Amino acid sequence: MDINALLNDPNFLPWLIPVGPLLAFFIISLLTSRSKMTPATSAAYGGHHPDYDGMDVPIVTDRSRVVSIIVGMSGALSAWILSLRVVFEALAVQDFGKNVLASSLDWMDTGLTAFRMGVLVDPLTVIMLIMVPLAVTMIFIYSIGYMANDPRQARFFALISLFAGAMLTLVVADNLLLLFFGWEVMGVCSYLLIGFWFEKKSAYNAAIKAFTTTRVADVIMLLGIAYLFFSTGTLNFRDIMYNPMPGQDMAAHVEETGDHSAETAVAEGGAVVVEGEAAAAEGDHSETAAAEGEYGSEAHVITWAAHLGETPAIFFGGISAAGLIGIFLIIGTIGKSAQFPLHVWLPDAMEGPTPVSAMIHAAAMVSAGVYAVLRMYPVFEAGGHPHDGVFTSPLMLMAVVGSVTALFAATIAVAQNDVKKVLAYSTISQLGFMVAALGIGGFVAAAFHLITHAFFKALLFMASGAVIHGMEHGEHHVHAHGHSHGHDDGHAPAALPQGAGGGPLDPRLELAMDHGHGSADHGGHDAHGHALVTTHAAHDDHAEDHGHAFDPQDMMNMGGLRKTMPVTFITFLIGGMSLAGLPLITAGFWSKDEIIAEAWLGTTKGFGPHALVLICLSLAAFMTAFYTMRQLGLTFWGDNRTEEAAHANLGRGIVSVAMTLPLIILSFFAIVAGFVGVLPDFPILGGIFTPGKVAPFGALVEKALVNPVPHLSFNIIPVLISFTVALGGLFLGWLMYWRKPLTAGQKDPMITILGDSVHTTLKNKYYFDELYIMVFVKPSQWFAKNVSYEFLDKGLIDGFLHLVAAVFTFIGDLLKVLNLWLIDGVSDGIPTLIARSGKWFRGTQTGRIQQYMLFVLIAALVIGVIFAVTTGVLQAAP
Amino acid sequence: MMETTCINVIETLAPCLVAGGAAPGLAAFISTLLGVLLVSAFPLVLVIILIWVERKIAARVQDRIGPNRVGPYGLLQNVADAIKLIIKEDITPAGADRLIYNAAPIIAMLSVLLIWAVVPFTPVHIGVDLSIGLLYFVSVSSIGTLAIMMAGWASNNKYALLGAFRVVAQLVSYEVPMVVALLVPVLLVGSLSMQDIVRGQIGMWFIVPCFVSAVIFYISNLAETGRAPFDLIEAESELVAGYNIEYSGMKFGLFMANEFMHAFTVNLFFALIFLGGWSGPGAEQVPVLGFFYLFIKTGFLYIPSLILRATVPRVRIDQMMAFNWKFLVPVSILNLLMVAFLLQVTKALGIAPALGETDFLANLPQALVLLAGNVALIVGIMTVLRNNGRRERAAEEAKRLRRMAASGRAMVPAGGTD
Amino acid sequence: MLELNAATIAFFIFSIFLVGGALGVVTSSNLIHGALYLIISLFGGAGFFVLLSAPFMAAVQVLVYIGAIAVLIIFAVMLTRSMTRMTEVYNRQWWLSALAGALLLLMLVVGVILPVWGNGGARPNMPISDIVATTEALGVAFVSGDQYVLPFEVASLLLTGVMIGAIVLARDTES
Amino acid sequence: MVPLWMYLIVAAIVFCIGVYGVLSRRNAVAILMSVELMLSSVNINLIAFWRYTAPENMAGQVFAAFVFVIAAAEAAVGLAIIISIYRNRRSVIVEDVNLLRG
Repeated sequence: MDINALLNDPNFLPWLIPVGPLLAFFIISLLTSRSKMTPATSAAYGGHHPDYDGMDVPIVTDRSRVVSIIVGMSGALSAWILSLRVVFEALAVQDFGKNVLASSLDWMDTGLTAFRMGVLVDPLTVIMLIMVPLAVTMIFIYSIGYMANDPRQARFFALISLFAGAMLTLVVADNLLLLFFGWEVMGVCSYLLIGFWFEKKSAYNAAIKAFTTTRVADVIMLLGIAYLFFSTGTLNFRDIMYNPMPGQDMAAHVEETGDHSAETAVAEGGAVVVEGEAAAAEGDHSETAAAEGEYGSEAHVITWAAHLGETPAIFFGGISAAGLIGIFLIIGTIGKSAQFPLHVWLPDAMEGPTPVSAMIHAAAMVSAGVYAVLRMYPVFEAGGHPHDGVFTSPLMLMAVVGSVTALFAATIAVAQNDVKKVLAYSTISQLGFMVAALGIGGFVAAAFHLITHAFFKALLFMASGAVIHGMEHGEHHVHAHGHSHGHDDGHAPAALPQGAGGGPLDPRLELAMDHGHGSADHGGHDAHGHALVTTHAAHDDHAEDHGHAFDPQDMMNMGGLRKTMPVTFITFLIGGMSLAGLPLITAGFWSKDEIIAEAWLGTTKGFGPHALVLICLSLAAFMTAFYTMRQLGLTFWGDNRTEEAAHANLGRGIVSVAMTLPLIILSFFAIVAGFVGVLPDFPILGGIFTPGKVAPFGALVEKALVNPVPHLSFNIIPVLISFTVALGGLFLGWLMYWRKPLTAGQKDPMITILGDSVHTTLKNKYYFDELYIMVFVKPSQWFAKNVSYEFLDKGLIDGFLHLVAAVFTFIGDLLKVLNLWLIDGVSDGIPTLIARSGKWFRGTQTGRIQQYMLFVLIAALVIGVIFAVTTGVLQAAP
Repeated sequence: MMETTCINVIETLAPCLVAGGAAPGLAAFISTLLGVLLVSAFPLVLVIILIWVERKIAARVQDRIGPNRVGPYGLLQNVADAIKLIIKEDITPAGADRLIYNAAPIIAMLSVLLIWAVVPFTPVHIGVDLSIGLLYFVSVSSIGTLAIMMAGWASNNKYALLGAFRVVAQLVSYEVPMVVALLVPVLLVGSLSMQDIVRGQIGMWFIVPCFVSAVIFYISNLAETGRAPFDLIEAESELVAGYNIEYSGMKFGLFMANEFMHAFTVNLFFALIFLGGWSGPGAEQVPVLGFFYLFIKTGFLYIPSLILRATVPRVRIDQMMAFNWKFLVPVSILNLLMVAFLLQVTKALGIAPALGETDFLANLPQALVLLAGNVALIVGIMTVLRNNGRRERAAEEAKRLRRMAASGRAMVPAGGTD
Repeated sequence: MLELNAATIAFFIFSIFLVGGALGVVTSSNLIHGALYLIISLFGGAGFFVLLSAPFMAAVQVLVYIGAIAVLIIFAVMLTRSMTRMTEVYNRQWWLSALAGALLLLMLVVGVILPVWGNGGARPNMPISDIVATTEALGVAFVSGDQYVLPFEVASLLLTGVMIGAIVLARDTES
Repeated sequence: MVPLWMYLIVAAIVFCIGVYGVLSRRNAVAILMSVELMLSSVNINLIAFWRYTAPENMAGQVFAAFVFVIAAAEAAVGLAIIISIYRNRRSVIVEDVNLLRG
């Protein structure tokens, strides 16, 4: 066909979006990544990681550095430009949402139906296409600076390109399986990237941990996909959730749906609502009936999802098929976007380079989890209407898991000292926000928070990366002209002893004293202690990894960075405020506010889950604001607590530019991204930003659903709640960390407030890693050794073979004996035959290929005979 | 197939027999038999003359007179030799694999004789006009390899075995460029039947449009027939006599005759495929003329091959293999691609003649285009080769200089230069 | 039942070639003989192809099987010279193999004679038509986009890979 | 003309002989030859069916051609393997090549 026509066909364009990065991956990894082994001490080695000391590392040749960067960048840019074009094309489609951009081709023939693979651009995809490629491009630019000194830069760009390609594939996929492919490829990439500095034991432990943890979830998710395909015969999103189900009598179906879900309403109402069951039940009943009527009249389509909502599931009779599928899929999401209890991998993912953290936490992986839920949302809510208090089991699950995660992660984040860890836990918490919002039916709100969070979290991670970079810069500075002017250095407090590591040793020692035992302290300032190894082992790693004991990620070592790194400070401030949800001017506020508004609405109607979500999320938001402030204070405010901090800066030239430019761009989005979702009837601002009846964002996103969600209307109480929690948290943080900032060696006021034990518990994340090692790792190792190997392999299989052998030799001997006292003169053919057969059976394990083939042939013969006899054609034959 | 086997070999004979009162079936059978006899006996007779010609020419090249005693111009010399060979004692070495040992020469002879079945002597005289004549030629001649290997193996002799190994190496290798080169005329004709190929050349001999492939075919034929400069199979100086070292008497004679016949046969096919076979003025009307045309053309090809044999020294085995795999095969493939491409071009330009176009002028433009392509290819190859040669010579020179320099430094007292 | 004409006679001759050659292959202790028997058998196959009016296939059979594969096998036999004449031809399970082979044959014959596998309609005694696709048609089938061009390309890829693989495998490592 | 089933029978016989050879010969080269036998008998079947049931479309011949390709590939690689085995352990007896014995 004509290629130009194809390229101009908007339906075809989405195919090309992931192509660029994927191509870049192949080009770089196959062609342009050239490196030569160089001792890590050589000048070419930028000293970016202390972990290479004393070993030869392959250092990318400058040419391949440049080429790889160009290739990777062009891949990302092509993806960005293409997706912008696609977005415009999509928005140009009239009545978008009912008609979408889609094209697909036959993928594999599953016998009855040909499975089609294709791309789909519907409202959900559009918002992702606005966010993902932009963030990705920023991250790429940033990586140019951040990885500038890394010996394996080319490889890094290859991997991260693959990552981006996978994410874009996942975004434009039009069926669950293709989405799952992207999902899995991202899993692999995260494994490779988290373990990018595999010289660090902790790094590859973290990689393995991330991989295995997500894998557990993915397997279950695959179950869900399989069940979905088994019950619908298709995995196409539109076919399942938008297009009417083939061969259904609509009217009758609506009826049937109506009373069915009314009954469920009674049941659920009775279960959920606390006071006055009967009344509540009636209320629900009438409401639901009404709601049902309205929904039914609005959309006369019965989708597969809706149908699945009523068919009972296999095995689990209690819940509907949609429920079962939903639960499976949600478990996948729980793993991917690090929800409780599968959150453990994400903090350790900090072992990877910071751009990777940004990629994983903002643009790609964790968003993918939420995105998947958004995608399949109709399946989750099938047979229920959260806005009327009719909850399906998946929704309940999401609400509980999300709110628990949000709160629990926030509490941990409060006590972290590692600048990236704080962000990691805040990510978990924010994702909890989204999941919880989805659980209570806040489809639009969740999508909204997904986008805004992506922007400001990417910003925050990159800024923290800049901070770390700066700290390392300072560290080198100190090491370079080490103790010569160590004393007369103005910034360095005089109290610092000039030990081997210079000043920085000091506060760490004190910390160690504070917390009694070493491992906790250990956990505090880098992730090594939390790799999937016992803490003690980690201790040794730590010793061998870091020849010198300075941790550029420990906020305790920072302070006063605003002086030397102003741009980073400003942007970090903006991102932090957005995360904390500083009212009115930041994006984070609007999205959080919408979620809380959703929760409030439900709570007023007296729905339990809404109430739970409201409480948990408010608390979580409060802590978010608090620890954001704490982080800002510890990092930027006050005086330099170490010599390194005094010299921390990004240097000059391309590196600093490449690292600050994305910060500036993203900080812009971190502010304005929120204004697309302002409620129309919000005082003043609503009039400014939302002329129409619905906020533009919601208006766009809700079209992705076939059954429209009810629009929120302005309500003062949730807004007040958001104001209070945000401002309160910020104020508390200011009180503790800004009013009188920490000086060198002073210990964290948190400890005194919370008390040692609580603080240590939080710092060690409620000992989850240790728990999992105890519960999962050790047993599985034991199982592998004792059961699989000792019992199954050695015991059963070998035993069986020996048994067979014994039996047949026995038979052989028996017959021989028989034969001996039988009439002599009988030829010894029979006993030899038996003996031979005995040998033959014993020899089933001889590696003689011909025997195996013989067995195969005999089996084939038997099968053929059976076939011939059973089909009875033999009789039919003349 | 079976019904097509008896096309007009001597279709003039059958009617006479029928007129003479024979049953038509019988007549057909007899005429077929006669035809087969004739077609297979003709080369056997021809061999005797061929050998004479060869010896004469070799002698002339080496400034001798050659056979001149027996008969006029020593024409009967070979008859005498043949008689000698027949009455010689026929030795079978101890430990030889008798069956194979005796079968080998026959199969060798067979592999050449069978080829003649598809030779179109004239527009009407052909053993079998197979629809896959060319493929038949290739495949049947590949059996010769087998025979030589059998001989080499069966005679239980190291030299013979070495010769056999070389046969596999050489013949199997050189079949590749030959076949690829033969694909080009097939492209032009669009048929594998020999008769069609010849007819396709009435307007324009294929040597013009397919010059390169003609050259490749010629060279690989030299190798296929195992004649100088590629006669490594029986390199007298290295392997005494190669695969047929143990053979004596008429078995050896068969091998020898087979070699000459093969040489002549492949030249015959060159004439058929590239020089228009029987085509020539009046060949259509008077078929017998075609016969003479064909053999004149073959002679013009055969004589040079003899002179080559008498003049060119033998190449080394590694040289031969390298020449094949590193030069002939790539070139032949390039050539094939080029011709295929140019054919499409001519089609696009509309100057491609219809299949079976017999008019010279109609064939001319396409032929010229292809010729130009061939010339371009040759020039390109030549330049590449020249540059390679230059580079290698330069490298050699540099190495020599370095060696001299090294030796020179060695003479300088220690510490002198460092 | 079937009239005795040239084709029939040729059929029987070729069948004798085929079966006899095959028997020779599996029974002869001298591998060179075995290879020659193989060639005979393959010739029989080529003859069958001729009878079935697939001359191209016949030629390819001669060219590929006899000209290349058989030669290759003989070559291998020569290279592994110490193995060509083994006193013990068969392994210990030969009798069982013979049994299985015989059973298989029985089954196949039954399957051919009686319509055990599939209907009997597909076993005509005469070709359903005498229009036979030519070699040209075969070539077209190979290269025309809507027929077998893809398998064709794959096959060529396979051959390339095999060539490289064979070279790598058989190359003398120490040299 | 000869009926189809006779071709099939002959092919079956050759095939079974090949099977027997594959299963019972000790020498790897002999096994390879037997495999070639089986392949060629398959070819006979293909061509025979093509001729008798669908002579107009080329499926039969095409598949036979592919079988040729496979046969060539199998012979090349197989012999290469055999020769390298022979080079390593001076034997091409398959029973001697039993590193996988359990």
